Amino acid sequence: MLEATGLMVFYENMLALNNVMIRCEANQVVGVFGANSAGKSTLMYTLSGIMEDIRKKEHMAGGERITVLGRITYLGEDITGLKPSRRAKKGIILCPERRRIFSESNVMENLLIGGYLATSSQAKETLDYVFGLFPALKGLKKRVGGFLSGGEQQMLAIGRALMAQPRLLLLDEPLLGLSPLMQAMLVGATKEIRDEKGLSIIVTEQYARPVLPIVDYAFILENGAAVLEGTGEEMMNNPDVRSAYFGV
Amino acid sequence: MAEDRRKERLDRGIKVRTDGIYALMSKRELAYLTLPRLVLIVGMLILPLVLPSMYWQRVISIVCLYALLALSFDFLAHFVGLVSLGGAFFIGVGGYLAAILNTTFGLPPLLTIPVATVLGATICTLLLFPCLPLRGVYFAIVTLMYPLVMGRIIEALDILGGTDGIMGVESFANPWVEQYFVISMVLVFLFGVRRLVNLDIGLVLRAVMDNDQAVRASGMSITRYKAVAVWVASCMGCLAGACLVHIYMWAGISLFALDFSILPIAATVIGGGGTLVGPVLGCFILVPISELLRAFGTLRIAFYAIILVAFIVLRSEGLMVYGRRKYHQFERWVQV
Amino acid sequence: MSRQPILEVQDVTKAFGGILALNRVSFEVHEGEILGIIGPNGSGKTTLINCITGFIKMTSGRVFFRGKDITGKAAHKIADMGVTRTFQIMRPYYSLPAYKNLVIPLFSPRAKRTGGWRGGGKLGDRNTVGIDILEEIGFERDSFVPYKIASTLPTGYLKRLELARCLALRPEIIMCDEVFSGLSMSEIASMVPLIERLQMDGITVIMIEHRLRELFQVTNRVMVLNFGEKLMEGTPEEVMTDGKVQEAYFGSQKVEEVMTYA
Amino acid sequence: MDEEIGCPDPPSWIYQEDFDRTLMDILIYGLINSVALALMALGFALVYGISRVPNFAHGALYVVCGFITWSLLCTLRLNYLVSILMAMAITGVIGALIYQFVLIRVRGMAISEIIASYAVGLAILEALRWGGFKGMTYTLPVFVEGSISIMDIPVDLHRVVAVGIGGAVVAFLWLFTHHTKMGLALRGMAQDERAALMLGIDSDIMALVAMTFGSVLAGLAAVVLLPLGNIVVEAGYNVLILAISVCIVGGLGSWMGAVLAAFIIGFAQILTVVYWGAHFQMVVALLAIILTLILRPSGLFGRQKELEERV
Repeated sequence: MLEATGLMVFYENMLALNNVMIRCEANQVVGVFGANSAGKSTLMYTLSGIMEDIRKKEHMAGGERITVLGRITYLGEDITGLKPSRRAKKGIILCPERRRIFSESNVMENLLIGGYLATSSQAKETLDYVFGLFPALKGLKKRVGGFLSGGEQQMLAIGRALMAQPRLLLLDEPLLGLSPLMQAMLVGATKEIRDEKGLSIIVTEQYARPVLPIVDYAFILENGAAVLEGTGEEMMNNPDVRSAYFGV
Repeated sequence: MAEDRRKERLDRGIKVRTDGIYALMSKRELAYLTLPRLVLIVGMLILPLVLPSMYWQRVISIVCLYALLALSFDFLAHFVGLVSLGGAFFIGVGGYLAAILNTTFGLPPLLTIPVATVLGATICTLLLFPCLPLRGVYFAIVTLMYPLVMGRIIEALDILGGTDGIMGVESFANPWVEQYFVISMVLVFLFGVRRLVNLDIGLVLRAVMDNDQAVRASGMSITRYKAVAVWVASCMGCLAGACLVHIYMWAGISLFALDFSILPIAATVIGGGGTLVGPVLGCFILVPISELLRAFGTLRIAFYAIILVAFIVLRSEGLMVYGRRKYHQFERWVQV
Repeated sequence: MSRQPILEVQDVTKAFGGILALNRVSFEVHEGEILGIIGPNGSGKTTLINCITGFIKMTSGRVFFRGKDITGKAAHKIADMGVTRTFQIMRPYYSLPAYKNLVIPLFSPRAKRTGGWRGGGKLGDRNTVGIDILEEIGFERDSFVPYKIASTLPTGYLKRLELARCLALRPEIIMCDEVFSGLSMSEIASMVPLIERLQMDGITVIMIEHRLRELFQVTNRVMVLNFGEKLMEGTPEEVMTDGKVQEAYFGSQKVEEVMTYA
Repeated sequence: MDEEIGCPDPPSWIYQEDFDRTLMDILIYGLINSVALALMALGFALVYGISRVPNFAHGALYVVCGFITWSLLCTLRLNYLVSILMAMAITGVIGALIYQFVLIRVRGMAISEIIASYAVGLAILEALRWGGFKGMTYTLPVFVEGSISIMDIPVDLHRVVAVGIGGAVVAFLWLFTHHTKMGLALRGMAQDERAALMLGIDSDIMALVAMTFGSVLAGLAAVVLLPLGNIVVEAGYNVLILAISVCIVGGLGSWMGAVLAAFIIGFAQILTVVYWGAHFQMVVALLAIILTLILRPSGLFGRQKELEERV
């Protein structure tokens, strides 16, 4: 479904992604694991095209020069260098790190803004689906986003991303800073989304353990390079990986 | 193929060396380090000598006053994080003070200027004190309002000469004194502020700018540091105002005009914010252009604005940012 | 205990736009103690720290530090008394080298009085003192790490830098807001002894944590918050076996499982 | 740039003749003045609220629309309504062009945005002045002749219409930003541009739309308010200052706050005129702004401080 080859991202002379190859098949959950500053967010930004926007802004302000090399193909089409909004239209939706919900709008409005790309019947349908998936949001419809707790915000962020009718959902550290209960709930929801909506999902995490059960294929990033890849089981059985990323 | 190569920016070897202590090792490296400064200092000092007419010499003085304002703006905006649109306020307070001191108390310019600078800066800081907790654009707009209010108050209450202003202010002893005084003031403040921001106290100011929470968590009052910074900045503004009054021999409401707020900022934008030299350079471009355009009569300001827009759009990072990068770094294509 | 607590929090309440983020939370900390605060997201842990340290105004309640009422004082005044905090979202001065990060807190009046961590009441050269503090906290002195620009440092060092900023004030209390989060296993392992060092130095520590296993290594008293209310307080064992905590925090999962990947 | 461009004059749409000094007078003219201020400010508030571009060319667009209407009406002898609509459309296009060719290059750099848009406005206004639009000879006819009396106070019908249009615009804006896809997307973009990008909202196009829309609103304000006075270049500067003041007091980015602020400043001005004299009108307005900000640092309805605090 999505294939990126030879991805290299430079922030000025600093190499943030080094020759990364990543692939996601249809209806798969792909995990990308790595420590902080291993390049997970950079990868997500590059795949979703946000990097193009960052690069443009940096260039205008005379900041560091960002170079993106490599090819990204999506559904057999070359999308390298495409604007983020165009990629979103094709179905690549990023649910960003630290959630970035619209903190001054209420829950309902957040979801409706997310439904910008959807037709009104799609929006209605997805809205019902999101409230079914996260019943907790139902009672909070009128609450302003900034007053939600971390877990509620994350649910809202995922719901908002779903409203945009993704075919490939990118989840950047969805479990960051959440309580165990909330983590388990979100992991369950992620699996449900994949199974019921038939989406492909790429999820990044620092600790692999909570998401590992639902991951079909995993990559491990270290210092910007993909050092290891394999199915979830293969990963689990690799002793180095176990100690470093799974906390076992 | 552009696909597999990228442009790389690297520090010039000489820059890397001169960053260390070895700068004095060779003449070339010494020159690399000091030449830009020497060019600036010498250039500014000989400017009055090479310019042909009294008219252009007067322009130089005005440029320098704007440069002081621009420096004060750049210092506040890029080293303390207070975007102040109140350049005119500083000018006005300094100017009126100098005028009053001169006409009412009969002090000579030699005394009025320093007194107006220090006293004016203190007054400005006190008046701006309640606004210091404001952030970003709100501070900007409030400071924009201050000079307008002052102008209106003077007009409405008909104090300080009302709309006529204060006339008969003593001028500088002669044009040479005037010019060399303002030029040296620009140089003193340029290098002084540069020194200040590189000292550890400058670090604290910069910390106030990008991380005020952490500064508060360290047990320091942000408002106090901001007040100090505003005082330094208004010193420059009030100095410019005091000089201006002595140059024009008149103080009036137009000291509070929007020009004094806007032009220095425009100069900072085209010169490159955060470089300190940039704003000065910007003034040396903008003010003379405005003079050269006088031939166009009323259309002058329109042309002027278009040139300004062109600068901003074509070199949005600012001339000095660009220039400094070119001076310190080189670029090359590398294969990856 | 009959001693006066170093920090006493009484009925702190904070309402955000009609929502109660904190509802009458009270607790005490004694000198030299390490208190853990746990709770699900949105239970008001960070808000509690913000209220105590004066970063936000509480709606009602009082806070006493060594018997002195510090309710409603400005944040910098509270920090000046020695009640310091780290930030969950780290706030180093990214554009500065690590040791210069410490020069800034060393400008504070308190650092001038106390001379910084270990300082003998007189502040030496700020750069040197900064590097000394960094060394104490695990930055290798002879390496280039203390001289690196903060934005290029790995998270583990940034968390230490957060702590170091507090230490520069020679604090009496440090409130750590999730110092373990975002760190790798090995980084956390090296952080634990550091917290113990602080205790040995007589510094009172209040820790907000999600990583229970490591938290329980260093503390023997834990307070649980849920929806802005204090659920319970007790030893780790008591907390882990409490039914209410189970329900609010861990759901149906087994405690052991939670401990491993919290 | 040393020409006197600074201090705004008392707005010309206020009758400064005899004030009957009655409560009704204050109420009615306060209302009219407030609506006028709101109309002037809404365009600015909208553009800033959506694209975070402080459009300092706002005042220029206001005057431009007035002149275009005048030209279409008096030079080309078009129907009044047609000229108004065409003028507003042209103003919108000018706004779009300014965004597309100038502001887009400096997006995200606040100071550059201010200077660039201010310079564009300056260029437009001064070009108009050079083009011969000066003096007192340019006036637009009122929409409806005649006057009615409300509680014994004569109010001419145009002012009544103006209040009606003001109300309609506010109602329309509320519906637009709360119940249309485009309006919601614009609000999303205002809060977090990059998050909006991730959802497929093209920020450049949205900002372009906002700028066009804001320019049309500036034009609307012009055609509604200019018939009450003469079309002069200076109005551009005054409108800009007033629009900024209103937006700041209301809290930047919140156009509902801007409407409320318009009422506060509007009534403050009228009260000052009645009891102190027109001289103090601007002083009071400006002092009101400074005081509001010192007491409520992000404006009356600005981004709530609590939201910022709660990290």
